[in-house]
Amino acid sequence: MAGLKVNIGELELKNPVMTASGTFGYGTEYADFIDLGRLGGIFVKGTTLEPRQGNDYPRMAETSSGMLNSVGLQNKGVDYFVDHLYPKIKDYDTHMIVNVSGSTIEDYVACAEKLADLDKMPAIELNISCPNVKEGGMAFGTSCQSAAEVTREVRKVFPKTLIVKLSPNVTDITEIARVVEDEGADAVSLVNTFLGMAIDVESRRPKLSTITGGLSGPCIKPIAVRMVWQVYHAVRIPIIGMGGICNWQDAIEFILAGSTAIQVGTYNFVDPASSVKILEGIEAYLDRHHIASVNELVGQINYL
Amino acid sequence: MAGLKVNIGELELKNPVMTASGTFGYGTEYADFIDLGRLGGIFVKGTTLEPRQGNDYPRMAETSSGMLNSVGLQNKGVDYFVDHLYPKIKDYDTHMIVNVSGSTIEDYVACAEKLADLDKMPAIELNISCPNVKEGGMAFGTSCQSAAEVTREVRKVFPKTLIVKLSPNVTDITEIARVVEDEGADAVSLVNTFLGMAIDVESRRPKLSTITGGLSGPCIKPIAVRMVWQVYHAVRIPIIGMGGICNWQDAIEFILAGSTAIQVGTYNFVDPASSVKILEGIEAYLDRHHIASVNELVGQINYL
Amino acid sequence: MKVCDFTIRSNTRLNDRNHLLKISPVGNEPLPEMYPGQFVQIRVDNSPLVFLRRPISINFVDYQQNEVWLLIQRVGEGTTKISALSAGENMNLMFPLGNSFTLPDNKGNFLLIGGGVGTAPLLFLGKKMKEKGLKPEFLLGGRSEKDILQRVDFERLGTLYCTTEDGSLGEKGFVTQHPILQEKKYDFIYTCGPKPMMVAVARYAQQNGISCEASLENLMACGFGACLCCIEKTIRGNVCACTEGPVFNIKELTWLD
Amino acid sequence: MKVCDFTIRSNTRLNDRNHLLKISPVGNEPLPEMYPGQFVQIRVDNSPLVFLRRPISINFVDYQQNEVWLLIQRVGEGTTKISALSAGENMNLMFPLGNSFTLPDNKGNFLLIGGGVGTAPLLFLGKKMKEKGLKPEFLLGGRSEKDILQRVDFERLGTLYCTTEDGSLGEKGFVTQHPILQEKKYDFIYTCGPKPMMVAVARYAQQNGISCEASLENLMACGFGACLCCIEKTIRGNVCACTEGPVFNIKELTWLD
Ligand SMILES: Cc1cc2nc3c(=O)[nH]c(=O)nc-3n(C[C@H](O)[C@H](O)[C@H](O)COP(=O)(O)OP(=O)(O)OC[C@H]3O[C@@H](n4cnc5c(N)ncnc54)[C@H](O)[C@@H]3O)c2cc1C
Ligand SMILES: Cc1cc2nc3c(=O)[nH]c(=O)nc-3n(C[C@H](O)[C@H](O)[C@H](O)COP(=O)(O)OP(=O)(O)OC[C@H]3O[C@@H](n4cnc5c(N)ncnc54)[C@H](O)[C@@H]3O)c2cc1C
Ligand SMILES: Cc1cc2nc3c(=O)[nH]c(=O)nc-3n(C[C@H](O)[C@H](O)[C@H](O)COP(=O)(O)O)c2cc1C
Ligand SMILES: Cc1cc2nc3c(=O)[nH]c(=O)nc-3n(C[C@H](O)[C@H](O)[C@H](O)COP(=O)(O)O)c2cc1C
Ligand code: FES
Ligand code: FES
Repeated sequence: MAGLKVNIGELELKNPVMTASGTFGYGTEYADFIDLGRLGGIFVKGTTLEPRQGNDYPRMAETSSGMLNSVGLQNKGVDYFVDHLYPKIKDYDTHMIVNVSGSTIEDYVACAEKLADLDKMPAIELNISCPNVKEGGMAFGTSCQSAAEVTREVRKVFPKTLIVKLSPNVTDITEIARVVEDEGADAVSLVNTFLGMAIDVESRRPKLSTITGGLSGPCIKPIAVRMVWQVYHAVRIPIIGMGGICNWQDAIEFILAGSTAIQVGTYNFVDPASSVKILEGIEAYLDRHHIASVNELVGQINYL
Repeated sequence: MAGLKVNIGELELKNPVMTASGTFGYGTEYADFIDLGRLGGIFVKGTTLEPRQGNDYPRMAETSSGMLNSVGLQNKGVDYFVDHLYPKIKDYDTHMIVNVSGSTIEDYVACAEKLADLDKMPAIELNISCPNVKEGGMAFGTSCQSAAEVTREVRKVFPKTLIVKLSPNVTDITEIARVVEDEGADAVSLVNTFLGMAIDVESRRPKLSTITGGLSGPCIKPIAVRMVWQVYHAVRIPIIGMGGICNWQDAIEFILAGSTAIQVGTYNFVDPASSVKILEGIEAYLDRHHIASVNELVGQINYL
Repeated sequence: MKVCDFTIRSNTRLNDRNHLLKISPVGNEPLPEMYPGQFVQIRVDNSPLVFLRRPISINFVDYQQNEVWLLIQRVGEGTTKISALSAGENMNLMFPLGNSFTLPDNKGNFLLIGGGVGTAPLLFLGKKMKEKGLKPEFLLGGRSEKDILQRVDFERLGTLYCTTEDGSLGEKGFVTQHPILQEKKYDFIYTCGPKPMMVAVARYAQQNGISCEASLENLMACGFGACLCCIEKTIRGNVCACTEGPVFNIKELTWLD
Repeated sequence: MKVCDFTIRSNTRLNDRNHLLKISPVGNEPLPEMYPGQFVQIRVDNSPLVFLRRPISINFVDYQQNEVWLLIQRVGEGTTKISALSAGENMNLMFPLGNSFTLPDNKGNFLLIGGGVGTAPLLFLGKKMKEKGLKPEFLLGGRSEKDILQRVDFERLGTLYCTTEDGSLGEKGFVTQHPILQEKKYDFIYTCGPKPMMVAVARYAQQNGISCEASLENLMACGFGACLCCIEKTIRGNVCACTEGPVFNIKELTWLD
């Protein structure tokens, strides 16, 4: 049996298959469908300093091989998380990682500080790329300066594994990845959703209350794979790849492009057991190809 | 019957349905399937100053609801076009518009100059956004400065309708659209393909000889519609919208987002008669909704 | 909640755009307990246009035959594909999802008001009420006679009133115009159907001090509380229609504000 | 070239992964002239994984029955969907596409060498040669007996030699190892099959001064010269395999450089 352990900074994952923030609730939503302990990690819903009601309905629209969402970081705030959710999920036999979102640097920092104190919270994912909040949010992820600044400030208060989640809505994602690395991030995760839009042609209304929203699903996979590959050649820290992963083939594609670990997002909605199926598929692939450890596959495209 | 005429700069189109460069050859390839005279215009294959052999095989990979290509502007050069192709196509009862591509500003200018002399060539589309050429190409479309410069220089030598085709691989497409407008472009067309990548997991090889290539098809539509909508609110010149248009609903969506005309690209490969079907669908839609002219629909999203 | 394959036992075309599917688990293992108002999420295979599952109410559970009934109205690609499945073919279901209608403990006058395909969950609700010794009455509305679905089944469970827009069956007009609403005093109303209809029913109920539950059909991505796409604005803030609904007491909703 | 719907008249499973489809235009209007080596582009409906058409050789045209035969090998989603079509179902075709094999004017010794499903266009070619009074011979290779398809049909047209990798039919080994290639002097070889096989055949033909045409299976997006994705590097530069091919004289190709 091939080795599945991978490391993201100081954090050791039992395997590279994790689930993406905003698509997996707090894990509990999936407990009926899979054994959560089999996952390498679970990225819980984007959490902000203050509670947020999120955007108005409608918040979703189906598109060709994907969907748009404009949830807008609906969550009960970090204090509620710490007091009420963390106790329920901390003992799952996997890593629970909070996706930290915000509108100002102070918010990010305050939120990260509160999470740093939690024993069983080994890492956070800094979401500088959410397209669904009016102020800040994505803007942080689309300029080197603000990406650097927010990473630097959070780094000061968060000593554990710091993963920064990048926005794909940029001209050159390697630039952002590099400054984030320079500011001390332990890893980058990519991609968040692409800013998109859909209009109902009969009513002539936007399909989302917010007009634009985030595009996810298999439709974005080729762009996401390209970005992972570019970032792999630009930084030395590990990459957590995602964007349209539905099956083990997709996961292997992301690993070959340079991802040390991967996240399954939107496809969890279609098949809530897909993460575990992907894990099993990766194992079988490694065995079939006589690859001793998944680490040997990372970035190993055959260019001939 | 609703009015279908639209204007792109000085150029009057009999209707807003055109076909996208690189997907429609020189029109002749489609003569068996449709009456070319029904189209508002045909954008012929990207043409460069010198002949180009394009990239090596393989040049294409199918993806979820789309495809990657890395043709790399294979064409016989502008002189061959002027001497051998133009005479064959100039009398089609539609506008034939050349997509001008290049690696240096001098190339673009020289190519545009030669086309300016052709009687029946009312416009060119300046392709500053092709992701499949090593030098220049896309780089022009991803920075304001180079986009401005190439537009300015070509504007000097090309007095007829100048359409600049924008790259979607940018943080803020409105910025580029604005400088292009400022430099005197008569219209912008968007989007060109997204830079993407695919890897065969069994051979671990990139599916394209060039590793990365351009993503097109319905998968990109939500992002393309969003960009058209953003650009519509940023510039006053007309927009020619494209990206994944397969049917009349898609076309109306682009028009509502702010496109004065549209181009059908990749879907021509699946249904070579799709452009004419789309035209008929638009007509029926306008009649059904009692809209006197398609111009009344441009940008008319119902925000309520 | 679980995900499993079901076999279509029969697919009956009820009218030009409605189908009744009776389905059983592949392997026929016994169905779990399900409650009226709950729904399933159907995976739509073989379509380039459908990516997400489609939510469909549990129309009825026939424990004797080990069958779930689904009433499908063709409105787009997903429901068209589902309607086209033939006996013997399979489909993948996630179920049972959502909360359910409150089954009253005491006797009283109960009216179940449905419009269009929104009548679907009311059949199962009526059945459960009857089993409990209660006397459900039904008020169903549609465009014309052929749009009032499963009349025979409803009539077996209790008194059936109908309205049609063209007057081809029952009273002419909308459900809220039916004279019974003036003639009789109900204690509890359950409703499911197009939003404008439900709002009108809710208004009637509120004005008359009648308890009322409505089953919503918000757009859903996951169906089990993971995506937060299906939210309904309530007096408690935004809540998921797929887990805290689809059934809401109208007092919770902000429709009439 | 045109696009039209065809009805599946029959679908015969030839072995574990090959199917023979016989199809006729819906409405049965008479088939146009088609030439051996030409292909069709099939639209694959009902699949979220397939966006582009799939190129398939014309295996045979039965003008009497007004039927086109297609030999389909299941290798991925597209060919799986096509293989699963039943008699009576329709599929949408773009046809006829591409150039064709050169039909020789004079008598001589002709060998048609096919591997795997690459034998498909050779049946139609053999038929046309025979109609012209020429005597085609066939050399077909496969992994084992069951992979040599349509033997009876080929035998009806001319002498058939076979090789199988496991020796279960004909000579054991690859087509280029068949003794007939040493024993007999051919004037023209036509080949279609996996690229390594065609390269070996081309090398043999070149070394022995035999004219040789090969039919290529390059990846295609459009199939009619519009996309420039299917190019083959030739001594004239990059050319479209879908319009200037799929059949090339090996002298044009750069395979042996
Ligand atoms: C809890 C719940 C229970 C439901 N029960 C049933 C049922 O028993 N029988 C039944 O036929 N339908 C039911 N629906 C509605 C059904 O889910 C939608 O009609 C279906 O998802 C549409 O899919 P489609 O692919 O056919 O149409 P699409 O192509 O996705 O859409 C076609 C049109 O229908 C609209 N639409 C899509 N989904 C919804 C929705 N959820 N609500 C309102 N409009 C929508 C779209 O905006 C579009 O205008 C239920 C919905 C929910 C949320
Ligand atoms: C001119 C021409 C004639 C052909 N004639 C026939 C025929 O008569 N019968 C037949 O069964 N097949 C034929 N093919 C091959 C057939 O087109 C492919 O097998 C098919 O397109 C694969 O589609 P898929 O969706 O099943 O597989 P995919 O899922 O697209 O691919 C599965 C695997 O097959 C490979 N593949 C896909 N297309 C090709 C191709 N064109 N060449 C080589 N490898 C490919 C992929 O890289 C992948 O590894 C022909 C191809 C061409 C270009
Ligand atoms: C409904 C929904 C909600 C999301 N919420 C968040 C979030 O709160 N924080 C975040 O960083 N990403 C969020 N994402 C983005 C996903 O984590 C992921 O980056 C993206 O969907 C791409 O992966 P996928 O294509 O596999 O879904 C959300 C995505 C969806 C579909
Ligand atoms: C095979 C192929 C070749 C293309 N070649 C060109 C080109 O030469 N010049 C250009 O400006 N765009 C080219 N494009 C981009 C299209 O014109 C169009 O912008 C893009 O495909 C998005 O539209 P679609 O999704 O409808 O195809 C090409 C696209 C494809 C698929
Ligand atoms: S549909 Fe996903 S939370 Fe309700
Ligand atoms: S497949 Fe498009 S040019 Fe040959």
